[in-house]
Amino acid sequence: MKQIAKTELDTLFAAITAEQKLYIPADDSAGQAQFTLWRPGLALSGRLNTARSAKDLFFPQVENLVGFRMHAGAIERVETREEPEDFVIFGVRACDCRSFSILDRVFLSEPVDTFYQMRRAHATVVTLACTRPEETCFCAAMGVDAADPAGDVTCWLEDGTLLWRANTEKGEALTEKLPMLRPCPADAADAQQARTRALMQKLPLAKLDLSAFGAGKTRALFDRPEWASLSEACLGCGTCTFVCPTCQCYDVEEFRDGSSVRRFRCWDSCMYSDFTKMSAGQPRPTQRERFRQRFLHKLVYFPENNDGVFGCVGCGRCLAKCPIHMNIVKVIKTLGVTHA
Amino acid sequence: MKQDPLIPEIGVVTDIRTDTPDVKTFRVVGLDGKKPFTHIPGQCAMLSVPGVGEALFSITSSPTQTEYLEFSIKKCGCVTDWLHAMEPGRQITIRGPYGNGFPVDTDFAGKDLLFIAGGIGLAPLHSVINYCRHYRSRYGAIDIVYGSRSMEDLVDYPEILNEWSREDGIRVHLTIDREQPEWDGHVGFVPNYVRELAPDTARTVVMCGPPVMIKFTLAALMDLGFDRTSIYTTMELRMKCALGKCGRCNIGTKYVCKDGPVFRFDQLDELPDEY
Amino acid sequence: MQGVKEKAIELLRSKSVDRVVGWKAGEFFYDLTPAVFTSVPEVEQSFVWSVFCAANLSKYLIAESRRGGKVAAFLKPCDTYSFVQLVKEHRILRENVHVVGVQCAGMCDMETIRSHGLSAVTSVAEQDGALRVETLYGARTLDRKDALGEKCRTCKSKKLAVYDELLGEQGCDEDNGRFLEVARIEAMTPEERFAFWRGELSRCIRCNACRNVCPACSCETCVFDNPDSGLRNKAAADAFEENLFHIIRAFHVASRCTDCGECTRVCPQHIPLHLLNRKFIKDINGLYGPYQAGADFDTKPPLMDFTLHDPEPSQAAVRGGGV
Amino acid sequence: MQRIGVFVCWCGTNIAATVDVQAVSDALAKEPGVVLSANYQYMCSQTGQDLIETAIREHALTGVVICSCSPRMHEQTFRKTVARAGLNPYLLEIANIREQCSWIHKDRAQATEKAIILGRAAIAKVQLNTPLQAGQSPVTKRALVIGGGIAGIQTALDIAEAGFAVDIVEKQPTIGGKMTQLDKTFPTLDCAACILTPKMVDCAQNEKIRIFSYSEVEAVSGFVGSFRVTIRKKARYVREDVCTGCGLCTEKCPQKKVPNAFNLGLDTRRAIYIPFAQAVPKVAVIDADYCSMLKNGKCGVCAKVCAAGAIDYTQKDELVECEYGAIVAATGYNPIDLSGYDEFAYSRSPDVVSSLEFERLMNAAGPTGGTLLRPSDKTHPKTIVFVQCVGSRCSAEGKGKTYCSKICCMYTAKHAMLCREKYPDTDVYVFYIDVRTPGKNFDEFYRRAVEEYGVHYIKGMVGKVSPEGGKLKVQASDLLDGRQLHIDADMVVLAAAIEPDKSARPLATMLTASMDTNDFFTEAHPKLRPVESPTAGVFLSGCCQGPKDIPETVAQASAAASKVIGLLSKDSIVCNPCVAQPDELMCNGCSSCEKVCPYGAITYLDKEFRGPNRTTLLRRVAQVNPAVCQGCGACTVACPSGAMDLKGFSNRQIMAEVDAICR
Amino acid sequence: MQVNSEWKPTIVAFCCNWCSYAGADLSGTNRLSYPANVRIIRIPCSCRLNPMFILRAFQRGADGVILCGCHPGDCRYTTGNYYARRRMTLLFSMLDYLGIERARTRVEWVSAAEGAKFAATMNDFVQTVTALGENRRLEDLRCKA
Repeated sequence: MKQIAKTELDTLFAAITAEQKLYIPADDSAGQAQFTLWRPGLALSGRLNTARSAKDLFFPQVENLVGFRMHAGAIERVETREEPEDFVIFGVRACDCRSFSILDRVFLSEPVDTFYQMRRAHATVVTLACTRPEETCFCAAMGVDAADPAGDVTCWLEDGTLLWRANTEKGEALTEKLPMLRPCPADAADAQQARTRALMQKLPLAKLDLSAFGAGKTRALFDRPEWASLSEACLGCGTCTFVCPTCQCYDVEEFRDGSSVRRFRCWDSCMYSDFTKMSAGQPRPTQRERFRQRFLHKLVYFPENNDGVFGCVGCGRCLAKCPIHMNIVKVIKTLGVTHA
Repeated sequence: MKQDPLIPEIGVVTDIRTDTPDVKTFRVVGLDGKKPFTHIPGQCAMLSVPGVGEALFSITSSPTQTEYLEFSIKKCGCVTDWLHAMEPGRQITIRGPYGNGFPVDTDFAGKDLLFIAGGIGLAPLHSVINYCRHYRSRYGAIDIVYGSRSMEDLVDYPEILNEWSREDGIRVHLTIDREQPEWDGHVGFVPNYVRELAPDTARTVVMCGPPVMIKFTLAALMDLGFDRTSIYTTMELRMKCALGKCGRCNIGTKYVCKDGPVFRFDQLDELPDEY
Repeated sequence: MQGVKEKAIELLRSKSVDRVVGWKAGEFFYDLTPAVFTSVPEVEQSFVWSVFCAANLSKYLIAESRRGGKVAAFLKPCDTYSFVQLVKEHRILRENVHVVGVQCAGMCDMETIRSHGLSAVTSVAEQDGALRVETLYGARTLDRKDALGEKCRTCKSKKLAVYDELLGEQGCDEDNGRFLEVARIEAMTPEERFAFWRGELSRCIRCNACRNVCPACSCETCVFDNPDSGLRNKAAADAFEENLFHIIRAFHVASRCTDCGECTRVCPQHIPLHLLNRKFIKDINGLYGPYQAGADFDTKPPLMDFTLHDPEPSQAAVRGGGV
Repeated sequence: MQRIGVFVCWCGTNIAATVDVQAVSDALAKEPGVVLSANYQYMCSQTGQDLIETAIREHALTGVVICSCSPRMHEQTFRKTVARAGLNPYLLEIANIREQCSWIHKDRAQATEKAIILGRAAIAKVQLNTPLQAGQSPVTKRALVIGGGIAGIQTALDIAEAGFAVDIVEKQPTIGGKMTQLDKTFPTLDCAACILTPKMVDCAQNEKIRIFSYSEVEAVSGFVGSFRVTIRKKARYVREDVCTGCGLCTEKCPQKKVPNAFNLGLDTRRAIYIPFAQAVPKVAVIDADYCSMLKNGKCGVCAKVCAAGAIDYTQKDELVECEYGAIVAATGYNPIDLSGYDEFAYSRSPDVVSSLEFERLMNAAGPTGGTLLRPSDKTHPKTIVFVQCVGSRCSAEGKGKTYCSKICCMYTAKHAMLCREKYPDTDVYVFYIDVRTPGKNFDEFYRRAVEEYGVHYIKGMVGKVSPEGGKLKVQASDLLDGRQLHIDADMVVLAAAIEPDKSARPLATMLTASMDTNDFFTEAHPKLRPVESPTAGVFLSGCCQGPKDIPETVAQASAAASKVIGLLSKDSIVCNPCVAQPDELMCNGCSSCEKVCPYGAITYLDKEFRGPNRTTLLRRVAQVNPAVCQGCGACTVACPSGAMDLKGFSNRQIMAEVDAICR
Repeated sequence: MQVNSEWKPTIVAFCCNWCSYAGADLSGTNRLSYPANVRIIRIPCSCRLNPMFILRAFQRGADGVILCGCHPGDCRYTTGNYYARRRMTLLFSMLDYLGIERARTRVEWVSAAEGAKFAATMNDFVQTVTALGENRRLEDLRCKA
């Protein structure tokens, strides 16, 4: 365990930036935290978490896959991929850090998505333990310990001091390059962790019961009549999907300018009405089916295919951001009540 | 770095055959003139015309064809319109193979087979049938029931007539929906024809065709006493990645592009009704 | 306002309507969801009328008014303009809707409350015109106006454009300086304006919340979803793509937008989208005379109308901008 | 995939001199979809067209791009060419590389580059062209002539002569127009009434002609072949079918002090009147502004004296709706209002008169019975000053018209000549800027005025006319001699500019016909289509199109008639297939398109659609009447969902052009 | 012109078929020159111009967009240019509001008889846009590279 005074954070960030790119949560012009490329003077946000999730750094909203140049009948493939520089992402909360392992299960399973893989390989994740959770947090219910996040390095901010613990080789390597970090007792974070854990238990959603969900529950949940009322106000926008740290549906589209074509990948949302639309028909014709797909995917399908792991980390972004305040917690609570 | 699975190779369309008024068969090789990849019958590939779009097609040619891949494609939508207007020699992009394919070397081995196809549904079965013909000794009797709207809409008619029908141990049963002057074969819908033929329930059935045909043929097979565990079909849903990642083609926990497109009916019964 | 829930119960109990569109209680005190109630017990159990009923229910009536039977909807003054505009565009079938107008003192917005540095809010209570905000980490008192959403801080009118019955008093037009921010931007240099909008719009994640919540954006198929429009794109791509989306969207709703403010309220990225719509409204008022979309059932929207002596486009910035 | 053929025209050297046509056809050959790219000296020649035809057949082309002159020039030619080869004529696009490229650019490299880009845009567009079928719409075999002056009369007579029914709408109680007020006509000096009134009678007697006198066009809808016109027949309080035109009422009417408009207010008439003796129809009309029966309910003399019982004080305006295949505007002209010309004392002295007033003063049927008398004191004027170009040929900033009114030089010469002939003791001065006499026997006529009749023609402007002691003191300058002139005149005659009738502007709006800034109707082409308006089915006759003298008016009137006859002789006409078309699946039924459609071509229909999960939805969707739609595209922009598109100029086509140009 | 002799802006001119397009033809017939980087797209009426097209042009790299239509009152379709006038007025004002240089967009009424005006307008517009330099604020970056 190492430490550095909070007042020296700039020195720490400058030292990291000297080696590689550094992203930290900083407030944007609308006062929300966003992962932002650090530059001298950029302050660490005081907010609990970023408005957009940390997945953006590994699975950006839009990325080029490949280009084509067309020559009278012939096609020339143009490489558009650029190898990213190494980067450090600082201040990732426990929930978002957990989301990386969920995304890994999708993108790093065969066939491996090399774009994602490449970014993951270049990144060092420095997490930051929570101390003041929001009422919307329910990471504990998803098995996340907000007081002890994973990542290559774990940090705690406590009384003007940043505690730093390298967890992996990558973390160690980064730590070695940061001489300003000074050793401190291994139990320096214990008190804070205990406080946070106690606090987590007091949160309104701490006792969220997930027993009705998980692998094998498709039949029990698929035809529940509550889907209709749950989804009736849904606008079919992509807000929940796009702020979600684990949503990873994407679309492959093309941009053409006559002689050349760029094929790119962009985020897509299963909540969109055209997501599964084909010329032959639409397997999910109304918002009810689309809504059901999103939540069953997180709560049943994903766990079934991934050793029981839920596709949700309890970050609470969708609770805060949904225009009509419909969210996974309401779904869990509504469907969690089994019929008599 | 390894080539990303989303990035296709360039292929050349070396031959285009017109099968029916709206079906053409495209022969595709790589830029090196060789077959782009090897596959299992029932697997698919993503073909695209850059600037127009990418779509998944089942591979029609048998794995035993070592020179090239073939795709029988019905005209319905942007990509297929473009392909249909194409001339031989033009390039497209190709990636694959995708999907699980038929269990030709396991579950099918040693079995009597019944193929049931309607219209363009013959395309994925074509590969299996020719594979079975190539390794004829590994399989028992083969019956093929194939129907379409009219005589003109029968895909691969010459091949069926001149090769399949003439082979020992293969019986071909053709039917068309409505009477036609030049047609002296069976007239009627596939499900009814299957009932008439009343095949042996010990057979392994491979079925592909339009949803209505599947629905009623399945009912016919059930009535005849077939077991759902011995009936296979292949599915099609909207796909973008074909890698089981983009999130479109799942039915419950199964991804059609990765876990399918070939399913047994007992497997489909396990899935929620969303297709 | 007392009596909203009671009115819902009364309407259902007397069978004067088959359904009621209102707000349903959520997990917390603030996360209300628009909902359709069909029975008295449902209403008793979960119908809520509070200072967090900001959602504009008009758009739901497009579908609800076509579902057969009669539907009652609780509409705040601002919502009634959207309602009238949608009736005018033949989207809502007026005869199937019983409009209960509800006077409103402005709705609180949780994102606004959070923006005061308050987190883990557990309750908000009105106390002598101020708001007592309890959080896990202590309590604070906010001025009511500091908790209002943008659309309520700059409320254009407390006058309901339509109602079949009214709870509370009919109000009148208000001037809460809704164009001040537009004027402030107009007064900037072009470089500053460009920088301002790049800063705002580059945060767009193309989640379509603004579009999907907008009562004016009720197209069967949006041009941005239609492959044949040549504009289809769901990606928030480099620079201009999101500008294009927002400019076209603002133009498509220009002279039909009632300034209900929902776009800004729902934007997860806090982009002040209303400033685009208000620019059009300000220009229209300045160039073609005052016009409030949805204020009545017959006036032609200014973009579907003209006079022989309209100002020329070259004069637009001077006259419309009013710098 | 399309199979597009590109044909680059040299247009001799018109294009080839500045554009490297070979380079253009080579470059365009590489564009996607292009299977053939050729160039030739004259694409519009027979050989050129054959080349295109053969290529379409041999290469099974699905689209054709011709890089040549403006589509306004040869689009129709090439559409026919393409159609002859069996291809839909709308699968053709023309890249304008002459008017908009080779003729304006000198740099060969630049012009060539631009030609390639324009060709590329046309290729991009033609990729998306769809075959269009021009619809047919029937032709109502009846014409409407608006205005019953000599122009309208001649047009109507010619149309009727060809065997088609024709209606004349005249806002005055009689047809005849301005020509009825003229005395003699130049250059032959024959009597206007003598040559006009037989034609008026012909109109009345021709069974193919219906005259709506004292009527105005109230509304016009529809389009070429089937216009629907609402005509307001103003109440004349006299039953037209009963009145015998005996004129007894006009003698007995006690209200005598009504200014006589026919004589331009130089004398008076009764409240019930027949404009003049030869009026057609010869039916009395009550001037409601002066009739005390209509105003106060007291009098009723006319009803008492009318033996036929034709008087009907309760008559109301009547609206008649008729269908027409073609409409001719013949709304004529008026002299401008001279009250603004204070320097000539027009408002201050009754002896300063306009030329038309002078006509009346000279006319045997006029207020003075044909004797020239000063309006002020009824004496013979001894010195008369004619001032030309009053309000004509003014600077754009001034109060007058910028154009030449064309007829003033000749009628002034006529007036001067007639004065000298009748009253040889008068001194006649004519002040002119230029004397314009281009017409058959015109200059001879003018020279006779100067040489034989001794009229004093003075090049110069009259600066001021001041009434002083019964005389009109005229200050003028003689530009040739460079001296100031002071003339004590007894009478001053102002050759007032003429302007289109005030009814023309609202009529143009109803007809959707365009006008120039002076409110003259615009012709479809100033040289080649001078009697057609750009709006199909609307034709122009007489001074509503520009100042004309009588022979020119009659010539144009007959020309317009022949165009109308050409149109009416068809049973149906081919419609423009480039019309708006809604995509019902996307239509919101919001009525935005309907609000901006100038033709009322859009209606709505509640239609059933398939919804999700086997449900049925009733939706309001727009319908476009392709026969009514003219293809402006206003609706396509008003439509928020993009459901409305324009065939031939679709959103995707235009965007493809934009993309190709910006690439 | 002294400004950057190398770079030439791309100008898209949307012209009403009935007036300005004919006006452009007339300027050609009269050999009145204007720069070659003005490229004309024929539309049936100024009211056919969807703001989308203008934005699309800018997105795809146009540096200036001009709409030419019939003089108010002279519309072939009676009212088209009146609608176009309102639409463009509001659109241009919005572009201005977003900080996009107003001088890149223009509406000019040019009749079929005004060949000289057409050429003069184009010369002036090209000069104005050239002085402004390349359009960067509305271009889609995907077109580059």
